[in-house]
Amino acid sequence: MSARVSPLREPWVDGGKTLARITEDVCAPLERGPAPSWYWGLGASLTALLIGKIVVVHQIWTGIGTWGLNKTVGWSWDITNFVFWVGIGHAGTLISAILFLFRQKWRTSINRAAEAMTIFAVMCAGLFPLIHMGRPWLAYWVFPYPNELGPLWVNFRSPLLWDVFAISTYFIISATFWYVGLWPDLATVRDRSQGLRKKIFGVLSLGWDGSHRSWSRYETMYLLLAGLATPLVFSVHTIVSFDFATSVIPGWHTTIFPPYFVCGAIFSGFAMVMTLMIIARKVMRFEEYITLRHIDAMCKITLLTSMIVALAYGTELFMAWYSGNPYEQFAFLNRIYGPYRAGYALMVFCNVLVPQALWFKAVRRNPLWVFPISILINVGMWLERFVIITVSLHRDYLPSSWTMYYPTYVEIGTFLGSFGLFFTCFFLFCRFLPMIACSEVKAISTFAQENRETPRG
Amino acid sequence: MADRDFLVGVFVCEQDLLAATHAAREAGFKIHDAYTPYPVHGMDEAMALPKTLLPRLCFLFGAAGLLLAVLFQCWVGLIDWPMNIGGKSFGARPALIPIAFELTVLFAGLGTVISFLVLRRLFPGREPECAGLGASDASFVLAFATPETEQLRGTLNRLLLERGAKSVREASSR
Amino acid sequence: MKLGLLILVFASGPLRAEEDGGDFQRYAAMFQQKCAKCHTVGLGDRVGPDLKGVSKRRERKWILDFIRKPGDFLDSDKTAMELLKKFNKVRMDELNLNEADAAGLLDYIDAASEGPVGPQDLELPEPDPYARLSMPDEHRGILIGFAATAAGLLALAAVLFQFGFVRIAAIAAILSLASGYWANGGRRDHRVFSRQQGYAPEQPLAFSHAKHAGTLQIACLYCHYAAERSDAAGVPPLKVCMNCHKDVKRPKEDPNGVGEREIKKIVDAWERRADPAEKGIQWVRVHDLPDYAFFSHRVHVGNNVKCQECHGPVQTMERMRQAAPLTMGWCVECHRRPPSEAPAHWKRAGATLDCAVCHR
Amino acid sequence: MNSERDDIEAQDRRDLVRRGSFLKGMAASFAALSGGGCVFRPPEGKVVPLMEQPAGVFPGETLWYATTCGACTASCGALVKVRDGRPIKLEGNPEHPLSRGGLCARGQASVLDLYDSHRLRFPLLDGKEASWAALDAFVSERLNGVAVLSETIVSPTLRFAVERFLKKFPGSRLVEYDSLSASAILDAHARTHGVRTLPAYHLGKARVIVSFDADFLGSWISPVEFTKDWSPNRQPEREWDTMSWHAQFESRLSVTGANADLRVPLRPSEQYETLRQIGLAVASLVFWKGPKPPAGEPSSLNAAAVSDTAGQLARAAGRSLVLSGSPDAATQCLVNWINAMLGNYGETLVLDPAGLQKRGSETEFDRLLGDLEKGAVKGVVVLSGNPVYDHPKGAELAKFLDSAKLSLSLSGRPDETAVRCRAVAPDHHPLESWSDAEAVSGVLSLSQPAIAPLYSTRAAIESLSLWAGEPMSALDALRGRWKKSVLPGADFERRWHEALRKGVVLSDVKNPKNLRFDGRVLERLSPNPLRSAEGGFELSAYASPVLGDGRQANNPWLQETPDPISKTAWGNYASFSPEDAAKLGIVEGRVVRLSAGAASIELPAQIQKGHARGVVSAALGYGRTHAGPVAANFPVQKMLPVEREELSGADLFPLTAYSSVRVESTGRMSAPAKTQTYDEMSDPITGRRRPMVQETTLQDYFKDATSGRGKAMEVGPSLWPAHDYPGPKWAMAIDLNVCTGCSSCVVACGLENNVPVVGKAEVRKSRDMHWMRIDRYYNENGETAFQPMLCQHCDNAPCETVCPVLATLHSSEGMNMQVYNRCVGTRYCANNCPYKVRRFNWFDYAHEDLTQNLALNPDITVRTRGVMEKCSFCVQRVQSAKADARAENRAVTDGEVRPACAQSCPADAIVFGDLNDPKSAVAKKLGDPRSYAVLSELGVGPSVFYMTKVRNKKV
Repeated sequence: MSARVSPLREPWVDGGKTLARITEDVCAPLERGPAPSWYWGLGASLTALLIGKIVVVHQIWTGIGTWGLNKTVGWSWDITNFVFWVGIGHAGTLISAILFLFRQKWRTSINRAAEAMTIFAVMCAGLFPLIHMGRPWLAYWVFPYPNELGPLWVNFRSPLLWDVFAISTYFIISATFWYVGLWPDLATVRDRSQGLRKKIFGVLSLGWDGSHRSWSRYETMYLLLAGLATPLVFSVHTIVSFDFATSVIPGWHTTIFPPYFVCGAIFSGFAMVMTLMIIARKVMRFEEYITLRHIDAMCKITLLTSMIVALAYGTELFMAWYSGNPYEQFAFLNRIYGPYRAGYALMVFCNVLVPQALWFKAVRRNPLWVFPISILINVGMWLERFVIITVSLHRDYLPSSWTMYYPTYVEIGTFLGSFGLFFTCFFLFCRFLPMIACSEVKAISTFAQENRETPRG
Repeated sequence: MADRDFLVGVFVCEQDLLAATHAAREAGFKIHDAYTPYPVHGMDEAMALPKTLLPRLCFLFGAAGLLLAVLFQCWVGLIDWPMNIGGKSFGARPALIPIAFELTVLFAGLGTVISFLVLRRLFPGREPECAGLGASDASFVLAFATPETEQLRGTLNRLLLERGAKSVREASSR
Repeated sequence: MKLGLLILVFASGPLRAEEDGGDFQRYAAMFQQKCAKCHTVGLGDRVGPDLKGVSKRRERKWILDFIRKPGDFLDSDKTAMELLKKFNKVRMDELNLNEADAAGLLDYIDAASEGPVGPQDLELPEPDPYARLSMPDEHRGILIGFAATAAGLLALAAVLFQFGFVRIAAIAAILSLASGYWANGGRRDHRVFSRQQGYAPEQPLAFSHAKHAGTLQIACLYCHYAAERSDAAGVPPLKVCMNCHKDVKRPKEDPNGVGEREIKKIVDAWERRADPAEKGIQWVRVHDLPDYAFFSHRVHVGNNVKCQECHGPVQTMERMRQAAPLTMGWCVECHRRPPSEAPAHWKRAGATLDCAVCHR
Repeated sequence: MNSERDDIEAQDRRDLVRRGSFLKGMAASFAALSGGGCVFRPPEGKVVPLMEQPAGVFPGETLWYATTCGACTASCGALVKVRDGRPIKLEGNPEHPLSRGGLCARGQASVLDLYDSHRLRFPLLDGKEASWAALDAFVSERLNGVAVLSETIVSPTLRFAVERFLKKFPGSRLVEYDSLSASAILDAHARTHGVRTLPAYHLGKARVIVSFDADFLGSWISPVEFTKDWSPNRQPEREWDTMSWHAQFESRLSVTGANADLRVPLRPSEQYETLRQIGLAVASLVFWKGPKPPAGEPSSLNAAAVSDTAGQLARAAGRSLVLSGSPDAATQCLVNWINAMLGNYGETLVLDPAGLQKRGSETEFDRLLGDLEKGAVKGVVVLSGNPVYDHPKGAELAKFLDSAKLSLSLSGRPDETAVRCRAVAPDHHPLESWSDAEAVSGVLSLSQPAIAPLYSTRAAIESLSLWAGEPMSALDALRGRWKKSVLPGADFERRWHEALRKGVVLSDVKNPKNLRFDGRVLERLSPNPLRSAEGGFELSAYASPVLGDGRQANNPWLQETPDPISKTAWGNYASFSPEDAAKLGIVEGRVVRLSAGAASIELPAQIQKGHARGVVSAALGYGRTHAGPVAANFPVQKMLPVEREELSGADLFPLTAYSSVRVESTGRMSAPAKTQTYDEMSDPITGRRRPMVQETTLQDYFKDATSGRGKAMEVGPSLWPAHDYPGPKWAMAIDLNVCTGCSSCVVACGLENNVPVVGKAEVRKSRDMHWMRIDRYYNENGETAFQPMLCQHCDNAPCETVCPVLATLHSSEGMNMQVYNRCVGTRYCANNCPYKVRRFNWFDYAHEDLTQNLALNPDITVRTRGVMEKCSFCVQRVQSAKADARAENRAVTDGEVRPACAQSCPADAIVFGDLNDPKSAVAKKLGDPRSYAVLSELGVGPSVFYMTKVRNKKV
């Protein structure tokens, strides 16, 4: 894909694989059947998904009142989870697109799984705006379609409507990007299989045959998609942050939100990729493809974004003080000293203090350290959204309306269910689709590089 | 695609493929296509492929999305049904930006992919060409329309074997 | 509870007493209210004689006295008694007119006798005022989307599994049934086919608006009198029917005896009215707006919007039918019509588009 | 014909179920209704017209009838709104000289009592359904030597019927009592003025009002009348001296105390001595030479407050008024003494014509119990009231009811008294009956039925005259009596109809007696032994302005309306001062046991600022066992059937026999259902005060009329040009100076707009649905301020911008519209509302009680679950006023549109109108220097303005 790599650089795939060996390795999970741990994982995910499904059905049947919301706190876990999942959904396309544009070769081992993670995370995210509606069966009203009401369109000024466009565009483009990347590998699997699987993969691979005439245009298309997806990644969380930034509520009404949210999203997204990859490389035996060097690289990005997030926290506090706006000042003091202060403290601990450990190479290269850190970062990032959303709402302008919010089992179950959905999809993906971008790894494999012609002339 | 017969050379690495391609083209053979497990750089020049239309199409689709979004939002807000929403002007411009951006990306992205599929005539159920030669695994395949004469066939066969082909054989597009 | 909002049947515009058009309009309205159920001007005898040129046939004073005290005359005056005999002994109602009103009414009849100025000749709106509704129905849009998805899935299935025609047909049938059921399901604001435009259910009583509002030229507001005072137009109480039908037991022309049979239903119900078991005439509701849409008849009638503009050519309908779609799009079509395009007979043009006018 | 708007979903399936069961279950009452002019709509979209339309009634048209509110003995004038044969709302009658268009929360809500499905539907004999004939036969044999027990009879016609009845049966007598007794005031006047009567108070004439535990703005005697009197004097924009000065000495924080300029917490036992000290100070200032009362228990008095009060009183001699709610006659004698010294009799309080709202006598009640004990009285006819519940000695009475030869109740409800009686002859609801009322001598108001009786009930007048052997209809009795005594002379019919139309008639009081204060009694006064027992607490039992004495305890609207002070709904609680709470080691919500003698109740504790130390206070009217399902509790999904979970509060009446109680903590917790959980104006972290309520003192106000406005942050220039409103632009002004917090508007709004009632559990979760709420704040001095808060209809409404589906928009007349049927329920608008006035339907709220649903307003959608709702500025009233104006070819006049809150306000604190009309009242209010908008610094441009609260004090 690019010019020869400097021999000083270590190769990104260990073990001196031949091309055929790479094919074997990548297709192995599909062909030899899953390990027992896969069944356990899927079983647990399906259980969580089922719990989520039951509580969501109960909630839609009975009403949003089954949640702990009230007249003052109209959003809490629902939108917290939404922003959380959208944030996670950032790393996938980011790894794929931006690292592609920056010619970061190490993306190839993880980009497929990261993109899949994006899609599943956006699915989980999309669930929440849908079920948080009082009348979700009317959700189609948010689309501007011709109707018999006048026609009555939608409110193009509403950040929530921007969300609708941003999230659905992001989902469609991410899914397309992922699917496009899958074609060569689908063809690989097709060519190795028989019977029904051959048929299915035959249809899915759209008749891809590795023709160079296709490859040539494919690369252009992939580059274009990457170029489009990169600003899209930034726009999505920017627009999600508009939900809050354009409002009038102290603690929400903040111009810093777009970059703050985007960095937070990348931060949490990379943490989630690390969580998944550390599990997957073990369970799917991909240690040679997803190497410690991959983890190390991701840790560096995580550390960087953690610093940016910490800067944002500081800036927020400074601006609240500097603005002289008493409501704004109180909103932030209330985060620190108010009834939800434990959440704020934990958030700072997880997002600012814990990642400092990643300054050390020994930590970065040790999955046993990185794994808990990545989990803590995700906890912290969930709390960040909770602190922004709920803690700003529960005490806003008029003290008469101040009140507390406590989640119910329905909200907790729904959150659990979203993890169930996410991991169920991810486990199925690992089992039934090539989890590593086979053709891309081949292109950067030692074999390919050693047998590459230096440009003539 | 119609049922056609090819003469194919199968290589084990891109280096040999590139060399064979150059040689064959210089020898005047018309290369049907090459089939590789990953995109081989240098093949464009080797096969003398023309520049693709895709970037221009991408731009056009993006522009269409942008135009549609802006015009539709303006039409709704200013002409079809102006409404006083939060005291803002009917055609408040900053509010147009997010959706205009999203639709630009959406149209450009989908348009590019669809253009690609149309240009390459890829669709669900299409039969891959030259399947079974391992091009999706580890082989690099160079395909020629089977030369008309036995002699040319022999020349090509030799040329390919000389350039490192693991094997040379007849194949059909189906 | 839900004692229902009864609705809507019609309102009539141009015949209001408070009109600016002065006496003529006032008495035109009064004629419609008080006389038109039995008399016409120039359209022939009905329950009572045709009044065209009546003041040429009889002395003005006699007529004025007669219409002010018909009861006395019918018992004593010779001419009146003869007329009574001629018209099946149907006695004229007491109209309780004062002198001025009686004179005004007679002036109106005279004027109406001269030419086509009677309310009978009021021009009706163009036959299809709602034809401009061009936007596709929202639900049809959904259905189309649904059908397209289904077709796509079928195509995929066909390619994938090379299904036989029969199986594909079966799937298509199931999908379309499901979508139809879904789209036409119980939710009233989602119904697509039921009770929409063109809905004309069979009624327990074969009441003909064509006969009453068309041939007999009875004013809409005579029966649906609430329409100019209240939001609801109301279905007339049986007493209103009995105003005429206490005398009219069979139509003039009634070849099949249908008229007589149907009139008997009213009379029977009326006579049994004290009986708690008598449930009255259970009309099937035709015009049924959703409960969240508030329509005010009095505002529209007061603005001279003709009944037919919403209810269609009722005077030609044998059985009542919902002529307009009564969708919100159809409502706002009029409401946002620029004043320059509004019909000239409306008092005010340029209605409001505020949501709260109908939804509150 | 009935037009009615229901559920915006209008699901046919549910309608079917609902209508089906309705038709089955309600056939009887339904027949009665349709007789009143209804056509019903059976399932399947049928339309059944009436046989004959009653004259003057048009389907869908609203009719108003003048009547008298029957919710308490204050007997305010009311207008009842009748739609298609159903009374659906009560509003104050502006022509009534006492209530002047105001109506309190209880009066507003009483229309729901009519449709209470827990009313008695037939007579009872020994607890079983009986025919009227059987009942009459049973009763007639046993009428000799009975006592008629009743709460104060305000209807002269009923009193006449009772007198005739008593005459017929020798040995029988009438005993009147009052659940909220004013017996001590009457007894005191018997001693000081020689006539046992309640004075008629004229608070409007009083420049200085000093009240001791008399909650005259909340629940004392005639709160609406007093508020109407009190509020005009609280307007500082009049001349210098016209703002009255109001001091309140009280044991707990009452609505009245919250509005006072000087408020002193005072134990009930200290009242006598405090009054004596004030009296002595006044005596020296006005050179009183007469006898002086003996000293009471020494107490630690606030000397400054005493001398300040005395000085103010003396300066306003003849234009001042001292009131007391004490149940102790000696204390009340001191009140009379001070009023007499100041020459207030004949000015601010008048004994003839007298107040007739309370005539009950505790002595008489005790004598009745004695006679029952002795067997001298053989039976009891409970004409009205519920003495078993609402009299401290109710339990003793109940014993006799069980054993008496005749125990008969005329209650329309199976209440605590009725269930102990052998026979129950249910009376009509006041909205079903002909009656009259004379709350103050010479002010006679009429009650007329607005609907045919729903059930097989009979007017008390008819029952009494039947048993007395002279059967007559209530209407005949009423007309007969009015012809004779109220409208004598010629032309009765015309004047009768005029009276019916107006609802009230003023008749002259003949030869008013000039009663003189007799000071000799002062020397013989024995100060009451109210001293608290060692370690005990003095008890202050009060009636809350929303539930009163509990007769309407089954009224969901009243239960859901929070107490104006504690902001707690659905139940009572024991209030303590913070110091006492700390001493007892109790926290808010801790269940405490109050006991005295044999009586003992358990209540959650409430810590109340401004509460007197050593006193525990709790509201009466709760803890009813036989009020109905609503009083018991209220599940959110259904009204009926109801599982009884816990009583809403506890019954305090038995404890009121004691003046002090023991308090113990039980260790359990019971969270109160509060609609406001944070009470202060300043935040808890920085302690900075928030400027939503702006207040100043009269002194500062005269220096600078804009004082107290605080420093609002500057609003930057707008990015957008403003929209113009070529027609009217509706706006509201609320005067914080006169808003007493009485909550009448809260109830009026709820009834007008079909606001759902959600029940205790939901209120606990902060999910109350009130569109109009009254925020209550304490400032840094511990003073209280009320602030009605409703949708501010901002010009730049933040809620509108964020709705994705255009369910909330701005109207061309400046109103913020909420379209329920378009709402998908994202709640984004509520989050983005700085005033938090938007309310979300978390569930499908109870509309299962089909009888209760008859009170729904057909002009308003009943919202389904999952949609947002909020104040609409009563857009339906605006619409109908515009339609009326258009029909009459004129413009809408100023004051023609009054939203339900503005209409109901007894203090006239709320003004509504067109801001584009410079002559409108609201435009003038906006021009007042006191006007400000809450959170105006946000630039949202509210259409609701508030007037700075001005306190008449020096500092």
